[in-house]
Amino acid sequence: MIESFKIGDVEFKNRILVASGTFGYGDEVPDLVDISKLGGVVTKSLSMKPRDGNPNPRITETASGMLNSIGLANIGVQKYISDKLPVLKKYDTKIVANIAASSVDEYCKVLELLDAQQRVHGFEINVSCPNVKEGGLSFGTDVKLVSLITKELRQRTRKPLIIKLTPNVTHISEFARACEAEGADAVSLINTVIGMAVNIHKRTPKIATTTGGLSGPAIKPIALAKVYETVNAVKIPVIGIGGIVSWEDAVEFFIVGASMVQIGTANFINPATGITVAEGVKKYCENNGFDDVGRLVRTLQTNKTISIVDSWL
Amino acid sequence: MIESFKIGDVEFKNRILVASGTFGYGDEVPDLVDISKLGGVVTKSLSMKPRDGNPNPRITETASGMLNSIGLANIGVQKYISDKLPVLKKYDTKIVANIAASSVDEYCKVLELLDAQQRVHGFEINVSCPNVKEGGLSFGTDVKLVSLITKELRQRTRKPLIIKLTPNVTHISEFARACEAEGADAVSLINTVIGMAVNIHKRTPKIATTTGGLSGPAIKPIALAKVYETVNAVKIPVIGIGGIVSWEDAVEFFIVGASMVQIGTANFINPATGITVAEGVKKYCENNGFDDVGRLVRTLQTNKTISIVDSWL
Amino acid sequence: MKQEIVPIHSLEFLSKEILELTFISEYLASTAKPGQFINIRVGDNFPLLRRPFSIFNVDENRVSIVFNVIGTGTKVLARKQKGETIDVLGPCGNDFLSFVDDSFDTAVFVAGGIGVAPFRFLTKKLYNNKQIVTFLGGRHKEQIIASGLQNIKIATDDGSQGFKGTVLDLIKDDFSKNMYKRPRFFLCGPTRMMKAVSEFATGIGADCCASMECDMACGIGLCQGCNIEMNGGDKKYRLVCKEGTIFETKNLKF
Amino acid sequence: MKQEIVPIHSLEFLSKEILELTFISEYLASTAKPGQFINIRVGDNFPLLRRPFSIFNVDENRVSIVFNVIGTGTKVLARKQKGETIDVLGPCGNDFLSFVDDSFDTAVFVAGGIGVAPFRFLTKKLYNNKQIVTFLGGRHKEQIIASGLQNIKIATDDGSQGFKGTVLDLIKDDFSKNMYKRPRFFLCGPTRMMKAVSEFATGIGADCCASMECDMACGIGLCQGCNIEMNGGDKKYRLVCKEGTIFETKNLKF
Ligand SMILES: Cc1cc2nc3c(=O)[nH]c(=O)nc-3n(C[C@H](O)[C@H](O)[C@H](O)COP(=O)(O)OP(=O)(O)OC[C@H]3O[C@@H](n4cnc5c(N)ncnc54)[C@H](O)[C@@H]3O)c2cc1C
Ligand SMILES: Cc1cc2nc3c(=O)[nH]c(=O)nc-3n(C[C@H](O)[C@H](O)[C@H](O)COP(=O)(O)OP(=O)(O)OC[C@H]3O[C@@H](n4cnc5c(N)ncnc54)[C@H](O)[C@@H]3O)c2cc1C
Ligand SMILES: Cc1cc2nc3c(=O)[nH]c(=O)nc-3n(C[C@H](O)[C@H](O)[C@H](O)COP(=O)(O)O)c2cc1C
Ligand SMILES: Cc1cc2nc3c(=O)[nH]c(=O)nc-3n(C[C@H](O)[C@H](O)[C@H](O)COP(=O)(O)O)c2cc1C
Ligand code: FES
Ligand code: FES
Repeated sequence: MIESFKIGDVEFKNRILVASGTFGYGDEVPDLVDISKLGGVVTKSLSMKPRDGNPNPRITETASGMLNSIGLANIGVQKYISDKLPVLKKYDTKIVANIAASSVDEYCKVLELLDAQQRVHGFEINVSCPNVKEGGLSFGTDVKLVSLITKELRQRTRKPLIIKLTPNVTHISEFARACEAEGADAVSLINTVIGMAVNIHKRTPKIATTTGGLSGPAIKPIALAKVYETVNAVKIPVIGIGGIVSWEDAVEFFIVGASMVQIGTANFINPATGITVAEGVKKYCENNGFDDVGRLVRTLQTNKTISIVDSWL
Repeated sequence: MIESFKIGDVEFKNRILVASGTFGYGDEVPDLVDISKLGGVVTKSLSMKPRDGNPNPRITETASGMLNSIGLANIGVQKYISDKLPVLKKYDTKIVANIAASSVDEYCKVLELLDAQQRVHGFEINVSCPNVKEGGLSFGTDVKLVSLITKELRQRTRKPLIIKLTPNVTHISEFARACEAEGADAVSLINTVIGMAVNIHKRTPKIATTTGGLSGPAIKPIALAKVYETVNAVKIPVIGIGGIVSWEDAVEFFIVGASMVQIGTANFINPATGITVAEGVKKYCENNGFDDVGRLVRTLQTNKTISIVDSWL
Repeated sequence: MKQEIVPIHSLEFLSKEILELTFISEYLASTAKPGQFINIRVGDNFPLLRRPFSIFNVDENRVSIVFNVIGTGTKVLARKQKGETIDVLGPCGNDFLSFVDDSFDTAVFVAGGIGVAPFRFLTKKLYNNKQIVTFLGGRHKEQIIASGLQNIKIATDDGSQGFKGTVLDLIKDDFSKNMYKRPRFFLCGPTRMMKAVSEFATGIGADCCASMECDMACGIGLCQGCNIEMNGGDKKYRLVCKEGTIFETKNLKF
Repeated sequence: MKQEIVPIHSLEFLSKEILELTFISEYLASTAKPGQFINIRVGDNFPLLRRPFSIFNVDENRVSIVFNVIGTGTKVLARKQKGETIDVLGPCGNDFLSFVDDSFDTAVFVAGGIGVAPFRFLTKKLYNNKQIVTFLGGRHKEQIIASGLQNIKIATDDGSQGFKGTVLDLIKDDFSKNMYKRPRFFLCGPTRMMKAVSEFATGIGADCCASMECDMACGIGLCQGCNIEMNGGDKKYRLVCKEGTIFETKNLKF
């Protein structure tokens, strides 16, 4: 059974990663999870300077999901390099550094610092950050900016470059195409969906920033549809993220066309979800005659008799 | 306690409506629900010709939600006028006719036929329909088309004209502004969110059309955020829809700024949800010193110290 | 049709796999007819949608359903306790007795697996002048629930009870040996089984109706989610929950 | 720290409102310390996130928590049965004993409502040479759980048990009458109560630590959702689940 997958020159031992912001820097739960069994760990988003993050409350539960606005609290790229990377040496898994920034320049600088680190195997770029120049509008909703960021970063690294797309746009495939055109090795999706919840006793938002990012099983159907749209638009690998809590969920993403998947919110419930997902996917492939998980990718059989024009909701 | 609300010249006895496509034409459940206790009934989307709708399977359950692609199965506007409207005479509630079409011209024709009917009190325009001219791209994702539809329909009716917006766009408030500019009396949101689910045994989509519309509690946070964005952009009333199953949910929408709400998927579980919501909202207002439900609208207190630029997720 | 919160009277295993849940409802006990179903809210929050179940039995003010634990909803149901309440909505759908006219002498009941559910109640209520023969199919014997039925013939895939093979094989075998006067078929079970048996029935010139299964969001005609394709006629689709669940199989595009 | 599926030993009402859930775990029984919490997956699918609960008692291989039914998670917990299993993750957070040093003679425990949870276990494990005085506050007597505590003084809002008034009023009253040698305060309960009592403690020059509550997504430092604002120091925020739940109140920006 072949479980591994290559992006650029980097071989991930399996197709299951843990998602940014849901697994710390990889060293938080050594006694609960053997991270060497994961395809890779995507770090919490790293910015140039350390960030305190947003005020409390930062999270709230919703129906089959949760909202968060952590505010990208992180220790900053320098401290990550000095304090965290050395600890991660002992784990046999790939480290994908996720980068967040508030200017194109900052993206470049953070990437350059990390690119020099052997222990960093690749990059995932979080473009769902407010662009300070544009008064806080998200980079990720402007296809020109996403192109520009991809282009600039591509010039600065030969390691796998993955752009993480936001679902909060009309046509996510446009963004994926732009990333492909500028040389990204892969796109990952989805980041969280903008959402909100209200405390009706206090008549205040349930999280301090009013709106936040929705994640968890509630958004799985949305993520699958966005992945479906994207795999029909680009040739580079698509990494599926959103609401995966079981191996069955991951199999859905592979069938639709994701080449890899990431586990996010589920880590909060069962930190070892990635491992049980990897095992379950493997067994499913065995039982269904796939000798490589890759053969499962994009096996979806759709009803060809239904045209788009007819498919009114 | 004032519960009523006026849009244009039409007074709804309370602010709770049942949503299009989730309550048939209003005559399906007379023994289960006293519809005279509802502010109004929004009909299933009506098109010029009867529509058979999509093949089976049309629905599937997801985490705290469901996907549907009914395909706007409906009896057509003429049969609605001849067979359904007369039956509805006996109910003391407002009838909002929801219109779906595949061309601007069809929207106009259906509206004209219905505008002549005294028993039709207002219109809700479903713009989440495929534009046949544009190869099936949804009208609702093109702000120029939404403007055009609003403008054309406004010229043809003096009854309340509500445009129902799709959430599957980057900035829903742009669309609301366009509707306001062209004279819409209100906007309603959200329609369903594009989603998908996969049967991993057959490796087929769980609904025949591959993707469908996600509704139910799972999307409530998304709907609240879209309503919040919209009430901050327009002065016309905003009707909140999405995942309401309890009066508490409705109160969240009112606090955020919705002037009315609609109950959709919840009708499938408890067809009388609208009535219990209306009663609960009333009691909440009584207990909290609001003598008019309208006073509750937009009472949200947000944390003013957090700027947009700072509100990284 | 009513929505009621009703107390659970009992929950019992009828076999290793199949549970009978009995609850108390004067209303349903007095109005429900064989072949109708009720729509149960199994949990407060989870799963979201109701689950439809055929009415298995009615006894005084007690109504029961049978089910096997296959997914999220039945898992929750299986943990209910006597004294708890459940939220039921019904009776829904058409019923066998109003559906068929009197033009038959032998009622041939064919059930696949849990599709046996409506036949006990139907046996009780069927016109007295009719003969009944009941064919039950299942993967193995724990899927066979024969109580309250008449003239029972059983087929299991593994041969653990009765004939070894499909219920269709059993029917063919049986019909080659026995003569039934003016038979009419009543089917309930997996679609594939019903299609096959329906073809057999048509082949011998017998009328055949079937209670169709389909994912349902509402069960009462509101969502239009439960469409079934018709074989010609004025409408392309009909709603299983409201215009069915019982159809003449000849009208269906299986 | 471990994630375990453990069998439920018992579920009992300690008062009309408060339940004690006891389960069997050798591991937790031998490792958990007073003030730590465990994170329970109360249902398979619903609610989504675990719920944190203070460790109430440890007895041989049995560990228990106390809770009152307020929302979705505790509603599900309250319906568990002996013999069922639950999924627990822990022990989480820091503990009172490692947190405080020896520089006090009287341990002043102050609990509001269900905030009493950690004090029984802490009473059992506290250094022998310390005096204990325990102040319990609640809205009414069904919120007061006094078992296993020492030198108990009770305040209820409605006066249905003990002093009528807030626990702070009671403390003030009591401290005006009694002299406690080198008191150190240990607080657990609603934030507002803890803030008020902490101000009193600071006012009399006593050290004061508190176990802070906060919505948590993970309970183990992964999500960064449980931040609490510090009063100066190197970091603006700390994580309640990992760097707490116990903090010196003087370091907190209440
Ligand atoms: C009119 C009507 C009457 C019904 N009467 C009964 C009845 O009397 N007794 C009864 O037990 N059920 C009956 N059903 C089915 C019932 O409503 C539920 O669908 C079924 O019990 C499973 O519900 P669940 O929530 O446990 O499973 P879900 O979690 O909803 O489904 C589990 C998964 O298993 C799949 N699945 C569903 N059924 C099967 C199957 N048979 N084999 C393999 N996979 C399957 C589904 O695709 C789904 O993905 C009836 C359905 C209808 C429409
Ligand atoms: C470290 C830690 C230890 C804890 N220890 C215990 C413990 O030992 N025993 C215990 O019972 N709980 C304890 N809690 C709280 C517990 O985790 C749950 O939050 C609580 O039991 C409610 O969960 P629920 O799912 O029932 O309610 P939810 O459905 O999550 O919440 C119900 C709603 O009620 C509101 N709410 C929450 N608490 C209150 C309140 N007190 N009054 C009014 N409204 C409220 C919430 O805002 C929410 O909207 C602890 C929490 C933490 C962080
Ligand atoms: C608490 C929390 C923090 C997150 N932080 C980040 C982050 O720092 N950078 C990032 O790119 N995505 C972040 N995400 C998004 C996740 O990586 C993931 O894209 C999203 O949660 C959807 O997947 P899920 O449904 O499996 O959680 C965060 C998500 C959560 C819930
Ligand atoms: C089965 C189903 C059918 C629907 N049909 C229509 C429709 O015909 N026209 C329309 O404008 N919206 C339709 N909707 C969308 C709902 O009116 C509503 O906007 C959406 O479901 C979100 O609300 P909810 O979460 O309360 O269901 C339909 C929704 C469902 C679930
Ligand atoms: S299940 Fe909703 S119409 Fe049949
Ligand atoms: S609850 Fe997740 S970090 Fe504390």
